[in-house]
Amino acid sequence: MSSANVLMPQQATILDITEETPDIKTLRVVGKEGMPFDFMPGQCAMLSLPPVGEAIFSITSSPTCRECLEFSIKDVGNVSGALHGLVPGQQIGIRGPYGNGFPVEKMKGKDLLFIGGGIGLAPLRSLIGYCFAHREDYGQIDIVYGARSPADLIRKSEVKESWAEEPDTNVHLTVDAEFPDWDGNVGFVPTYVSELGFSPENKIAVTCGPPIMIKFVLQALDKLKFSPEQVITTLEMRMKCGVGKCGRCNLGPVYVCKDGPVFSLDQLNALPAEY
Amino acid sequence: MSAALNETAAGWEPLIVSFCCNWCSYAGGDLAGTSRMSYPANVKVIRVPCSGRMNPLFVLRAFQRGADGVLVAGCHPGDCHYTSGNYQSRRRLSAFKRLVEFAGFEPERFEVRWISSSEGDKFAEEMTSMTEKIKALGPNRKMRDARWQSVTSKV
Amino acid sequence: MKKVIAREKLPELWKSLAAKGPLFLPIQEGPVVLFQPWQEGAEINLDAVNTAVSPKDVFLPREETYMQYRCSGKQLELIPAENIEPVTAFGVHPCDLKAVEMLDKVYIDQDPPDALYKKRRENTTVVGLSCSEPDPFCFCNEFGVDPADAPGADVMAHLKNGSVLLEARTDKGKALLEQAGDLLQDGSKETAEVKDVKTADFGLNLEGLPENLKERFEDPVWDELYKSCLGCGVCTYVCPTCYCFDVEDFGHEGEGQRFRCWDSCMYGHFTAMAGGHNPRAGRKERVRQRFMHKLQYYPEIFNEIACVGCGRCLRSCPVNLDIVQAIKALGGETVEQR
Amino acid sequence: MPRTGVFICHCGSNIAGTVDIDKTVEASRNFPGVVHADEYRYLCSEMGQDIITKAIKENDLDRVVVGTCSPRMHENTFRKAAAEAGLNPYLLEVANIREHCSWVHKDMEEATPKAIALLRAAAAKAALNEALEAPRLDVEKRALVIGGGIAGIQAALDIAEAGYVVDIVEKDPSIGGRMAQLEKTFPTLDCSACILTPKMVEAAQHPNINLLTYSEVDEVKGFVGQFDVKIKQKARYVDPVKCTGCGICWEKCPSKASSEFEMGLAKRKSIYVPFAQAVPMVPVIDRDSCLYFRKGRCQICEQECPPQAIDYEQQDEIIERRYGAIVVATGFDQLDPTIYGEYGYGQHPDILTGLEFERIFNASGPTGGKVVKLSDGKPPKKVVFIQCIGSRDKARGMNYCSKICCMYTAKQAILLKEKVPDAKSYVFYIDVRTGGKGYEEFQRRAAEEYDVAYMRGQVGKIFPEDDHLVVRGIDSLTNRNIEIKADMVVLAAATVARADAPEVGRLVGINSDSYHFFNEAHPKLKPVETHTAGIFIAGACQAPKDIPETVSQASAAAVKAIGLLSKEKLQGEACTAEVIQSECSGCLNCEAICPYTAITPVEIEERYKDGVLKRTVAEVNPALCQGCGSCAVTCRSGSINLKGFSNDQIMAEVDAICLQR
Amino acid sequence: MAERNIESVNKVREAVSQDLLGGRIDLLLGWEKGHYWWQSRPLFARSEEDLEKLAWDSFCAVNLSRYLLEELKDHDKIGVLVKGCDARAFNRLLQDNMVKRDQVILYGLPCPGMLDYNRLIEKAGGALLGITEENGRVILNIESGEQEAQRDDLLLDKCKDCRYPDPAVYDQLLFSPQGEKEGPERFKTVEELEEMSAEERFGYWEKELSRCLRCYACRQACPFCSCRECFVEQENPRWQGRAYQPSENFMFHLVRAYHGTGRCIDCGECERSCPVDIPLQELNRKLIKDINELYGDYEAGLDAEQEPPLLTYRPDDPAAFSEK
Repeated sequence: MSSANVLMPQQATILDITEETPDIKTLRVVGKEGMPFDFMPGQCAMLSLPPVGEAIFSITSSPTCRECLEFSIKDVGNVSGALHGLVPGQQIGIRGPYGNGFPVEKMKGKDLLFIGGGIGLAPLRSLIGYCFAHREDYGQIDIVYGARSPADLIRKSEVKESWAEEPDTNVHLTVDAEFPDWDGNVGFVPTYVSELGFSPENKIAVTCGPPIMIKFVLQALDKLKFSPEQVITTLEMRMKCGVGKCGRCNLGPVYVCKDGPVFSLDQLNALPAEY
Repeated sequence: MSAALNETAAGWEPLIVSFCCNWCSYAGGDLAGTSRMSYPANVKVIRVPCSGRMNPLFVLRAFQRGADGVLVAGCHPGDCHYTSGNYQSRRRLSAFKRLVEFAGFEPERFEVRWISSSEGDKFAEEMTSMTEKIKALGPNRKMRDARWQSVTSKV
Repeated sequence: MKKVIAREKLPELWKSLAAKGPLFLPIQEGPVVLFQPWQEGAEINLDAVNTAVSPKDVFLPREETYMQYRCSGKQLELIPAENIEPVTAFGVHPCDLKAVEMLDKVYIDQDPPDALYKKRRENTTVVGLSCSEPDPFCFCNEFGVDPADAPGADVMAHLKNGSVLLEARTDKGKALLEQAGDLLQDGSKETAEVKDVKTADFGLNLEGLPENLKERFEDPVWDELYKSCLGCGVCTYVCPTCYCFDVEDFGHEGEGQRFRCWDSCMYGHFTAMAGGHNPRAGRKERVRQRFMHKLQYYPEIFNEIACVGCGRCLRSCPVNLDIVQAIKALGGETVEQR
Repeated sequence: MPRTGVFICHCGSNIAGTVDIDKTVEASRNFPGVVHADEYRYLCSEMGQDIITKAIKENDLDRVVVGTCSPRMHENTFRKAAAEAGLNPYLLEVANIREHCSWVHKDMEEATPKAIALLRAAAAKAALNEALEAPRLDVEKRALVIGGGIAGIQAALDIAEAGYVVDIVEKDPSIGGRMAQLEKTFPTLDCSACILTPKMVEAAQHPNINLLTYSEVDEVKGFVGQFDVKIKQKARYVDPVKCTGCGICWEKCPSKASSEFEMGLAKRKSIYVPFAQAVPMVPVIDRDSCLYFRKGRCQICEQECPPQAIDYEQQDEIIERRYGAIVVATGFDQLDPTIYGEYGYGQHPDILTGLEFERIFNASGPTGGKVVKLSDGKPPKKVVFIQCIGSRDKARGMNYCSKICCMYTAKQAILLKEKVPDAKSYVFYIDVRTGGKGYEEFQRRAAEEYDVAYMRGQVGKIFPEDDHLVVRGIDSLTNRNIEIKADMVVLAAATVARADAPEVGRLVGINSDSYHFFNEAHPKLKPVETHTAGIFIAGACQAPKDIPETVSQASAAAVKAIGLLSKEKLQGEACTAEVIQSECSGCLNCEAICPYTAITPVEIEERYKDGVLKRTVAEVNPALCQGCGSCAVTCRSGSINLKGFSNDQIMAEVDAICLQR
Repeated sequence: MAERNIESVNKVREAVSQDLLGGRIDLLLGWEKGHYWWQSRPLFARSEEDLEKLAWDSFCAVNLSRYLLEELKDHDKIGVLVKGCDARAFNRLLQDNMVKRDQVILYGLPCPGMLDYNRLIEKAGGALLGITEENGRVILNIESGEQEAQRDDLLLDKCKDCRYPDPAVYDQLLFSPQGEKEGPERFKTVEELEEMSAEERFGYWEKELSRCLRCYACRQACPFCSCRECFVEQENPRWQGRAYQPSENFMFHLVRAYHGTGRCIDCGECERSCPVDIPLQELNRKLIKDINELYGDYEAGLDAEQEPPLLTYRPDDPAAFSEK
């Protein structure tokens, strides 16, 4: 229906809420009739809770999950804070999907290196799930995931248990400092990536996390001789419309909501660094 | 109860929001209660620590949301629990009162009174007289957000 | 179809048009002229070349409620609440109409279309008005706008001595003239007294500017140009080609509404993220964004500079930091010589 | 979303009689965030509190709203109950549906919707409540008494006896105050000095008391338990350690000035002790009249002083000390009746005020205790006393009654008769007020046994004629004009606040009434407390009082101070202001208006471009902040907010109240 | 062309160039000409070449002091050309702790009042080519020749009743003072509005404020609006909604004015900056007038040492409400 107002959300319901970390919760959301919409990994959706408002979040569940959409949300503002306070059964508004998503076609046949930090795992998780579901299309999968502390790692059991069990898959966890009962690696994600020393050959690296982590991961990958075309990341910006009109999220002529949020490093290098 | 109905019907009842300082006027209100004095239920009190806490923006918000009158009550000059709060609010609220009147509000819509903790009678009298004055003036439309009104009419 | 109406008969025409739906036209509001809905007794000013704020309001209202919500317990009801009726915009000058066409590209042509804008646009009959005298601030000539003609108008109006010539260009336009019935007289033999309207000549060289600016995001020009900017939103709000908006809710936990309203890229909060990070944190970044958007980003996508030379920013910027300043600075004149 | 529980109290029928409890509970269930609603007959009872604690635990409530009596009544009770369930007590809000609702509105139809509105507002506010912690503050175990009159002396002695160190600050060279100026005291006629001086000496010798005479309080900062006080000890030009009080200096001193102690009726030397029993018996040099200071020569006192205690180089000294409690006992002044021209005060030496007449009786006074006219040294035979000079005079002076004049006039009339047996006294009065033990009997004695003629009426004019004073008045009972040819007129001038009372009030941070008498915190129940915690008042600085009343009030103030000093820690204010420094522009308007000097500038560093920028912002000391919130109003950007009464909480209350019309 | 008054520009340039080129100041805030002869815009001069552009004519209305807020982050010492109102603005910033006196050198320019282009056009009645000024008169060059007018009739609104055209604070005064003025009509409009009934007044303001675009030019141009975050943008609480409802218009404008109580220096930059000509200064002047009436004469910005009226009180202050 072309005459539908793109800003108009549809009704959705929260199935349940899990506390991931002290400031991150995962919401499982379902539409009026099952899935609110189809989407690809890396795409986002606007969640709204009047009268607090609307905010955009990346979808963390895999498109292959047909039961619901999942959002891992960090409490940083009014909308995210309000969403944190909800209880199962609460209805909210949802619209989307927005953005380009990860280039899953281009990634076919490649080895994949996922590098995530903290809440940055959210969009990666969607892609990782997708790749597992289409396991035959992709080669070796390495997942490097880190956070400040063990308590700040999200989807811990899934990452540790299910992902690590997948064929041809290695999971490398790290935290910033020593913690009791933590027997994994200790150190920042970029350092760990360097230490693990991945070969760029036939590989695509996808990274998502706090800006400062991304900055150093990109440096680390560069040292490992990954070319910019081989590195993919996603951006976060303030957005109101999601459809490239409200004017907030552009990097030069490119609108992150519409043309992003997924960019390869070479694409990003060609754009004004206004993020 | 529909606000819209209330206002068109003959029995329109005004809403008066009163901000009372904790130490004098709110206590004066308590005394009015313990003395079983009576005043109209149109008045609803919000407790603030001091009349010096009274931000004029609260008054404007009340008008936006449908208050027909706003009454700020504090300790008599010299009696402020915090020494100078009411002296400060006297200046602020005097300037502000003149400003809202300049904007076209009737002087009765926004009032300030000094009511001590021992003046239960004065509390009741002021609340009554404020209500009567506002009743005489009729509903306040100025600055009332029409959108909020459409919302409240359905509550 | 051409019709003529005596100038003194215009009020009757407006009244009859207004009876059928909202009629927007330049109205003298105290010291300024604004494009506003006609009301009995309104003081229409067709002689003002430029309204203080552009008529984009007609198509992209400064405030537009599109949803209502009701909550009760865990239930949330979301109800579309658009209210778009047929309107007439009378007296839109060529520059402003050209600007609307630029908005069309963003709001209609670019996928997905904005249904609210599109509907309004389709529901609006535009009566264009040729310019007979330029305002000192006008410089539409620089952008190839013909002050005598607004090609996109449904009806083109020309002020003549004592009368107004109305020429229908589209079916919507014809319908409008037909509706007016006896108020209009046949004008098939009339011709517009086309004047050669010369607007200010700043000697701008726009050729290749967008392409040239592509590499100038980090240009030192920006370090100087922004300095006088006060950080207000005058330029964006008066500008006919600015179209940014915000979305906000109004109401309480029980019910309320959601609306969109104009916003400005000149405001710090425009891009501030919930966590506190702001990609365009300073005035420099914001000034650059605005001018780059007009001169590079928009042209990059839509192949034309997003300025029509209406001159509103020249008139209204409190510190005269207008697009001509910017173009000149970027075009290798004043600032670059430092 | 919070998880709020609403509890509504019937208060027997006090609330339930006018508020439909069921309806109210039902309505509460629909408030945003409310997950539980309940009611009970008496919520403040043990059982009632149990209901709250249980519900908090069972329903995992994180906010509580109680619809009960005034928060001034039971807020603490319910906060404690909430705390018992492990909830921070400040997450509880009270909706006052009794005093502000059920008791003042006539029926259910009126009171029920209002109760719902008040509850809705409380729930809206509670949703934004934050867990708060009241600071625990230290108590400095030392008290300051300002004023060394009988009130100050008594308070200091009591506090000292309880084992705490007390400093008395007295602005005159000696303690003693007004009582030292009196001859005898009513109604027992015991000698004022005889009962006062032992107390003065006791105070001076008490190991826990420090006398800081000829000193003034310069600055008071801080708050209850920790007042930081600067005391200016004025230079005496006499070393108190060396001085033996022998008196040679003032004997030899060649220059004189008018004696303050003698109300200007006599002279004293430039180096002097104000009166013979002064404590400490250390003289001061009055720079204004001293020849050495005026003209640079003389120095006789220095030459004559046996222990060489004179020190012209002495400077004012600032003593800085911390006190846990302060008792203000600064006493009173007598109104200067010059403003009433008709009484001719100041025009004739035989027109005196009551206090001046008091000195005439005194053996060490200007006449050596002989009751004589100052004009000719002859004993007065006819003395007219006029009451209420400036008191109870709406039109021209104070509305209040000076309280002591009726009694001291009776006393002076009796004393006069005893000293000058053939003297006749006339008293013009409005009313004779003799409330007090033995007072009425005393006054009757004056009238009946001492032949004092009481005339209800007013005096219109006094003027000298020949060798006497003509007093013209009206007897208001008979409406007759009266004219008395008197030898002497005594004006019972009003008891007024000290001239520097407003300044003292400002310094210590207590307020006063329109006559500048300091205000007690509550006229009935907190007569010695002030609105500023830790500061107490005693004596005539609060209102006119006689000696017994003053002494009892002083002891009461002392008890309050002792109670405070005996505490290990004090609970500070939890609802204090807080600065959001990233938004604060550093204009410091908040600092300017803060009555507690709780706000100070502080420099912070912020990232700017590639470097760091230093800038000034405001900072609140939560121990000093008393939570008035005036700063939050002064701050235009809302960068300073008051916890517990924050901008968004009050706005939420407004929104909620306006929802329910 | 407008008479550029070469002599006075040179005098200004002479005064500042020594300091700028000698390194006593790092930046000079002045004016340069804009596209049109009737526009003078801010100049940020750092070199001799920059100083060539310096303008000082009858169109230097922009209040430069406000730029100090940003520029002092990047410069140690700044020179500012200050008219009467600019100097009061500087004092305002000083009182708000936004600047330090020793960071700034003020070059005082006694101000004859700035001209209003719209008034000039109106007077000319058609195309206006330029003006020349002499002795309080303005000669308008119009197509058909010349037309003469009194300068006072052509002033900007903000300058019409200026009482203090001379800088109240400066390090160097560049011309001889104009002297204090009466400003007899300063409160005329306020008084006219006061005469109206409450209904009429409300109608007046509702109409005037309905034009508000929420562009915040009034705020951004204002020397008393120095908050880092305006109440308008605050999220918790949301004092100000973004909608263009009459209620929100009043909220913004009443609060903006109220925040200037005892602080507004009456420079009129708010009104001059307003693209839709809302008479904002009347709201400010109402508060000035009332504060003067209630709490004694106070001219914000004249004396940085004098306590602003809302930051102090007297126990015997009068009130605008009954205190019985």
